[in-house]
Amino acid sequence: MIRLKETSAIAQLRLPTLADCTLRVLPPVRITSIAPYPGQVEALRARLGGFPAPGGVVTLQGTDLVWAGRDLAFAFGDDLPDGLAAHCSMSDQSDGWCGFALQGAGAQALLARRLPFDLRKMASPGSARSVMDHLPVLVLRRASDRFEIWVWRSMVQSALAHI
Amino acid sequence: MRFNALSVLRQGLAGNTGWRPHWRKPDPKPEYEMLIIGGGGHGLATAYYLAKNHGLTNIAVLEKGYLGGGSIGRNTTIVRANYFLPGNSEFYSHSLKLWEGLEADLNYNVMHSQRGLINIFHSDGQRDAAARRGNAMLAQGDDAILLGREEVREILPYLDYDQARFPIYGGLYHKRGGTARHDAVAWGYARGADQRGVDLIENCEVTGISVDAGRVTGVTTTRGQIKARKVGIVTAGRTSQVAAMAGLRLPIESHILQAFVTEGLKPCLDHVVTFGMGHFYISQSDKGGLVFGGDLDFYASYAARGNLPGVEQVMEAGMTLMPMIGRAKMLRSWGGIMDMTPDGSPIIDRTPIDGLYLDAGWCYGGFKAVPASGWCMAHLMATDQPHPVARRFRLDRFATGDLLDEEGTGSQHNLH
Amino acid sequence: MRLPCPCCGWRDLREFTYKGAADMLHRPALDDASGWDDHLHNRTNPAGETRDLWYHDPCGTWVCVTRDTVSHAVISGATLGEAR
Amino acid sequence: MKRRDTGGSALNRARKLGFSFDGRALTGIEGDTLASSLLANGARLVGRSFKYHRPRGVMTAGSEEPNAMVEVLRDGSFHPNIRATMQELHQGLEARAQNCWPSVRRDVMAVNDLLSPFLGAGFYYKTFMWPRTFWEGLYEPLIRRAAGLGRLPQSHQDAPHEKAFAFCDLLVIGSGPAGLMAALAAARAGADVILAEEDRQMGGRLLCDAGQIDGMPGGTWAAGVLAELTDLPNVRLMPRTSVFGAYDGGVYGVMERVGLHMAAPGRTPRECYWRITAKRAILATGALERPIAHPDNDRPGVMMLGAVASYWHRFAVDPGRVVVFGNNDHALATAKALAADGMDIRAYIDPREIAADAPFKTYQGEVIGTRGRHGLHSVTLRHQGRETRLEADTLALSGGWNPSLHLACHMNGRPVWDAGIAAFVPRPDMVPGMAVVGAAAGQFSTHAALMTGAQAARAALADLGRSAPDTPLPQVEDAPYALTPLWQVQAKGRAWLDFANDVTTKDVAQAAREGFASVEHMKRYTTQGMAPDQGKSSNMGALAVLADATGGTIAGTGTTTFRPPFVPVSIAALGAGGYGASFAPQRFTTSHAQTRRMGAPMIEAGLWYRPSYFPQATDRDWRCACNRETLYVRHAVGVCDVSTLGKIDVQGPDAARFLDFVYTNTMSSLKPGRVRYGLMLREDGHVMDDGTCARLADQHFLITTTTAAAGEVMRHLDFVQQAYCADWAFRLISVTEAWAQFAIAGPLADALLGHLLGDVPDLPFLGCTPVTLGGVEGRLFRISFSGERGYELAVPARYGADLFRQLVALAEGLGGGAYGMEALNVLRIEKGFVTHAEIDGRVTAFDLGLQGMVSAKKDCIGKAASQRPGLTGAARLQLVGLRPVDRQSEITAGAHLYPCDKPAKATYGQGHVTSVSYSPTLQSWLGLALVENGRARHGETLRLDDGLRGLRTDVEICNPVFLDPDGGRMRD
Repeated sequence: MIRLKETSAIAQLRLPTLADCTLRVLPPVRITSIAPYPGQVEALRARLGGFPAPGGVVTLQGTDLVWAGRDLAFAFGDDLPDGLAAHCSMSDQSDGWCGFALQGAGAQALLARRLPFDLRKMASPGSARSVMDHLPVLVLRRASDRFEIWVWRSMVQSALAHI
Repeated sequence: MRFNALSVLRQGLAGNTGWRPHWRKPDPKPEYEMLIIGGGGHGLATAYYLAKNHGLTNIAVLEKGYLGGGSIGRNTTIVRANYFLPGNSEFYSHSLKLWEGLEADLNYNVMHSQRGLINIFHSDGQRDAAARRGNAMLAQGDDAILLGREEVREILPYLDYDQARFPIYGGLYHKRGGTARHDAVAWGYARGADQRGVDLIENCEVTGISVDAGRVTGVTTTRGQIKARKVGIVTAGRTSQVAAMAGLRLPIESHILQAFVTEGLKPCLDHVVTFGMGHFYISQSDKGGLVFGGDLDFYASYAARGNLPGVEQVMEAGMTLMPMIGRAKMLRSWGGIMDMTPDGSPIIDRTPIDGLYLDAGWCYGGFKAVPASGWCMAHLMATDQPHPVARRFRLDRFATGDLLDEEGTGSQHNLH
Repeated sequence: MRLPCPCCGWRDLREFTYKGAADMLHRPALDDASGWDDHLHNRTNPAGETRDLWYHDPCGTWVCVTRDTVSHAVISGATLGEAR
Repeated sequence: MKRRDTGGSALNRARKLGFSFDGRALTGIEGDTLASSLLANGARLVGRSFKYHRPRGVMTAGSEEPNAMVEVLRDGSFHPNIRATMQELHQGLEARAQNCWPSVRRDVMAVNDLLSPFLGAGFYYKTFMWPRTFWEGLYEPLIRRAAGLGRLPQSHQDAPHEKAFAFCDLLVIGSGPAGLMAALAAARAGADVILAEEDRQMGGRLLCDAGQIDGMPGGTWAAGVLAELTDLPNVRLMPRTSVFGAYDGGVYGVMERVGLHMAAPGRTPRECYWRITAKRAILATGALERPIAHPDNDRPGVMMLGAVASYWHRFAVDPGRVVVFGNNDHALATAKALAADGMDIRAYIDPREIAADAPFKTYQGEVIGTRGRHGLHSVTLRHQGRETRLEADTLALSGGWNPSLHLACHMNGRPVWDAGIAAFVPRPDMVPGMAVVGAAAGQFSTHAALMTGAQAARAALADLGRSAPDTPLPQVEDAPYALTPLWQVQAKGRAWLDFANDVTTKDVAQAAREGFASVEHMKRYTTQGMAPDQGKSSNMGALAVLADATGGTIAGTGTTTFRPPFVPVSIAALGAGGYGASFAPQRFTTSHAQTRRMGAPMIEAGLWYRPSYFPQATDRDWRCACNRETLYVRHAVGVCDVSTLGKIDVQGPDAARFLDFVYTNTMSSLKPGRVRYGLMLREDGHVMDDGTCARLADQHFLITTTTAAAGEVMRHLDFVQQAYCADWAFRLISVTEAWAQFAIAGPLADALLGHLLGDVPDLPFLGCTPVTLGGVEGRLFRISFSGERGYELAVPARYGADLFRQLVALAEGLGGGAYGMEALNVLRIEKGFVTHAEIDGRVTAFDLGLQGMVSAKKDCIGKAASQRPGLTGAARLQLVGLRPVDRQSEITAGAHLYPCDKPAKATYGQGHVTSVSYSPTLQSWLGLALVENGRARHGETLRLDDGLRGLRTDVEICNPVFLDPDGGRMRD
């Protein structure tokens, strides 16, 4: 019987040393896309205990619901209630994304240079979709000096070069 | 006055005080046999060939600003005949032959320089596409050579053969391709048309097209009413507005194309080089500036200026293809307004209104087409029959599906 | 240029992909050949205020933008549902 | 010229710097620019002009410099066209003159100056036409060699460049009195302010003006303001930064010199290219002094008066014996102030009547000539009907000032003529959100600069909804400014307008005479204003001379258009990130590392990298590998990573309805657990993409796209959804990245799966099922792109690398192995499966013989347009197979097809070859082609002609499915 080993796309990468902030690799996390069907947001919100508005992050027990695009949230974490399928589509995105954490006094300044939107106004916690040099990114702000940059697995090397 | 070395010498000795205007500045007459709206390259060439080929001289060209002020005055000056679809091939082939005799014909040095054009390709698939194109060029009687990577390196040693994101596989070499001095083309045609009796009327904006019972009868301008039996719209960049004066809604969307020139440099780039993967093309003007451009800015616009994402895309493509240009400095940028059609090919045709003709939709390939466009538009206006090499540039081809889509990107105007 | 995304607010031009005039929001009937020709090809192409369609790639929203083709002033953005 | 013993606010006299110019070792001082140090060393001749190769020297002290362009040597290479006025001096700097040979003193091309009567405006349009062939061979190379300025090295290696974004409430451009005042007022109100200054030092003209502000020298006041701004957290000061362009939406293109001009920049980028988005901007760029067109005004030693003052105050350059030629009060005041400060001003010449209270001789008159071969020796002036010659080292010109309003014009706004200052001034709102203040707005007094700066800041703050604390205006004494325009001196000789492009007043007059009387015609005919300084110092004068020549007014003659960039900007910086591999993101599959270990050459597929083939030591060439891999699949089992195909998850009650709408064929009738091939059209009726559609559950589909079209298809589907079916209950999401997927194809595919899964699910052809691999949940599809019995196995991407490794090992154990793109291509051609080589955007379902897949029972995207008459019928190019009559005769993609009895002429063209391969299975070359009315012509022989590669052979048209046309091998 076959046994399959996991390979991280990101763990073996050499991370740069930065001034005024640190960059580290985020451990893998279960990510589930939740896309409410038309008219189902309220029902979904009731069942989940919350649902993020554009740019928002809703923290539930054990799971963060992160706005991730039009009619779309990503649940970061394992605990999702049953019975959601009537209200939304769901897909497992855990393997599609790799995350970096950027933390420190200089984190915002560094990231602001790389992103074409106004990071000064980004909420904390908050979420934004954007591009970094033609490369799609999901930016999460966990605290004023703590950001997460999530990129597609296949592009993680290019992403790192751009950070 | 004929131009030649002797006249330059004689005038030089006389302090250059004896030169006369290259064309007259007539006031418009109340009526002409034919009117050409638009004093750009295509309009002036149309007038010139109407006079020269068809003996029709009771003609006026109406220009709202100054002659040659539209796209002919703001392009990257590339002249080539490297199309592959029947319908385009024969037209651009004809145009290139006219270019090759243009200076003698016009007695005006337009500095047509057949320095060779090399289209770089970056994959096996692109090589196949280049081969299809090159073989079409040969079948049309034009020239094409397929170069391998090492042959390209011999001719263009300054390209980045080691690090490019999309490695260089080879190139399609079109030796008769090249450049010309764009303004001189407009001035040369203007002078030639004027000498044959055509009235070139500047600062004369057409504000209305008069149509009576489905027939055109003349135009209203800022310099008065002018009657004519036949009117040609040759106003690329503003075609939709002018055609709307006659109630026409056309398959055209206007887009910006930016172009750039660097400070003067000693000769460093002896060909025209185009880079398919990065949408980048470059040549060096005789004055020494590198003239280059890329793709459209991609949004409908009449602003004749672009934005930074378009600039960066072009500069990045240039840096990946030929990093040596990094040390050159961009001196000037500008934007031209392009008549984009849904298949990327032009229109030279009659319109549903009798006596109203259309020469439009040149996308961003109008400069090289100037001679043949004028030639074929003149033929159409004079004979009411399409010229054989322009017979597929029909206005109704979108309705019928007889498309000329060289890019294969379909009915989205900005993708051609 | 900056454009308004109904989800993300004003964002840089480089995050958007352009499609064309908002005329395309209304599909003609299947057998209306001339309607389809007009829908696919012909454009009013105004020099001035226009409505056109942009895709905000990062979040996947199609936006109908009202803007000026001469001044490049951007006036507003709406979802396609609002725009129809 | 020499260095003064005292003064020089920019200098740190404690540090001497050794540098060289044209091989001459010289010494400068820290704080110098190359220009100031050359002047201080008495080096007035620094270059040769563009056309006539006239000797030229430094004219200005800023980025507008038209003459002093040099090459700077660095690391064994060099950079051309560096303005000596902007190049900061550093230890070891090596520079040399350009556009001269063999040296700047003895330049053989100076012969052009003697020929100048024949090289006037537009001479080249009138000659060089005979004989025709001499243009490319002789005339043009000569012209090209004579033209141009610096040389461009063919170097690939260079210091890095960077690009960055920034956002702020207020961008202040320029740090003179107006800019400082604006920045201070806004910063005190708490707004996020960026203050950008082109110079190394902030302060603008306060650095070289003797006026007092609040009872202290202007420089001291500026230093106090800067100290306050430096301490504020909401202010970013950006010296050495040029704002080069104003773009839509408050976006500004900005170039910061970082390591550039430094002695040892280390790993610092040379420049950083900023995209600054500002809610409001204030343009405070001051004004540029304009020269006067008098005969021989281009000699080294002729400089702008303001530049002479700047070099004197900031760099302690003593200009020697100075004659000033001005036409305005400011010029006279400056001359007096400089004289009071110790400058040796011999004379002041002004065509106006001037009060004789100056400490130097004044003349009411005009300069009509200069002398001195490589630098100024004397000035000839005309006054009271007499001519006088004055010995001089420097002639300082001041023809008035032009507001530096270039950025305000970048959005096509036209400035207005202000007769009072004889200059163009901006009108409001030329750039939305930008206010123009101070001298840039034609407000030349320091008081007005401070006032307009403060007012604009207050207005900007009000727009931003911020209240502005009262910032009191400093007290200044204002000097009046009056001038009488003087554009050209009427006298014998050539008077330069555009120094950089060698355009004289005669050229402009000649252009007018030849009918080039509109501004744009004159510019284009004479090249006026097109040189590296973009006419900064000359456009105004040329316009005036043209107005004079045509008998019009300046305002009536027109204005000039300024386009970005304000100053030339390096392409390396604008294209930062483009160099090398970073031009586009790279996408790597989970099998990438293992594939590289196996030695496979990688090729690009969209942004992805895929293996071309997997070489073995015994392979003679790639073809051997390709044949071997092809036969793995035909005879054993092959494994191929197909993860790059786009995968889109479609779920919801209306998912099937949606898929029926976007595919030509019907997907709603597909049963759960089954897969169907699908065709998507563009709305214009042409084939957009093809792929498979698997129904995983009743309301759950997984569709695939080709690798290259994945992004386009996703955008398209999102559009269809949001535009036409926004209220349907379904959602789309890409899952491409989440899954690794591998094709397992060949007669032994089941055997391999048996090893892997233990139990092979009994899956019919075009079936799909969930599978478990050692606890990992995957998906198994029985689909085939090779025509063999085959599967695609998908697992979460984290297991992809290991699964690929194990699959390859198992396949090798069964006599097969991994196959790459080359073999994949052979396999699909043998089966007549199309890729984007055939689906090239011009083909229809009809062309591919797939018209049966367009359901007659429903509407779908593209259906209406596909029914246009031109898109069907015998005239269409249709997909066929090709076989060379001699099976071993090579055929090529891109070749064209002709009747055998006709020449390879376009008029006889029958179509072209889209794909070829050598089939080791069928022992023959095979091709796919698009041929006119091709489906009706199977069996016909055509001539294949690839003139490009000298290949010509007869080919037979056949069914495009060469192998197993019934499909038994993949189905059974």
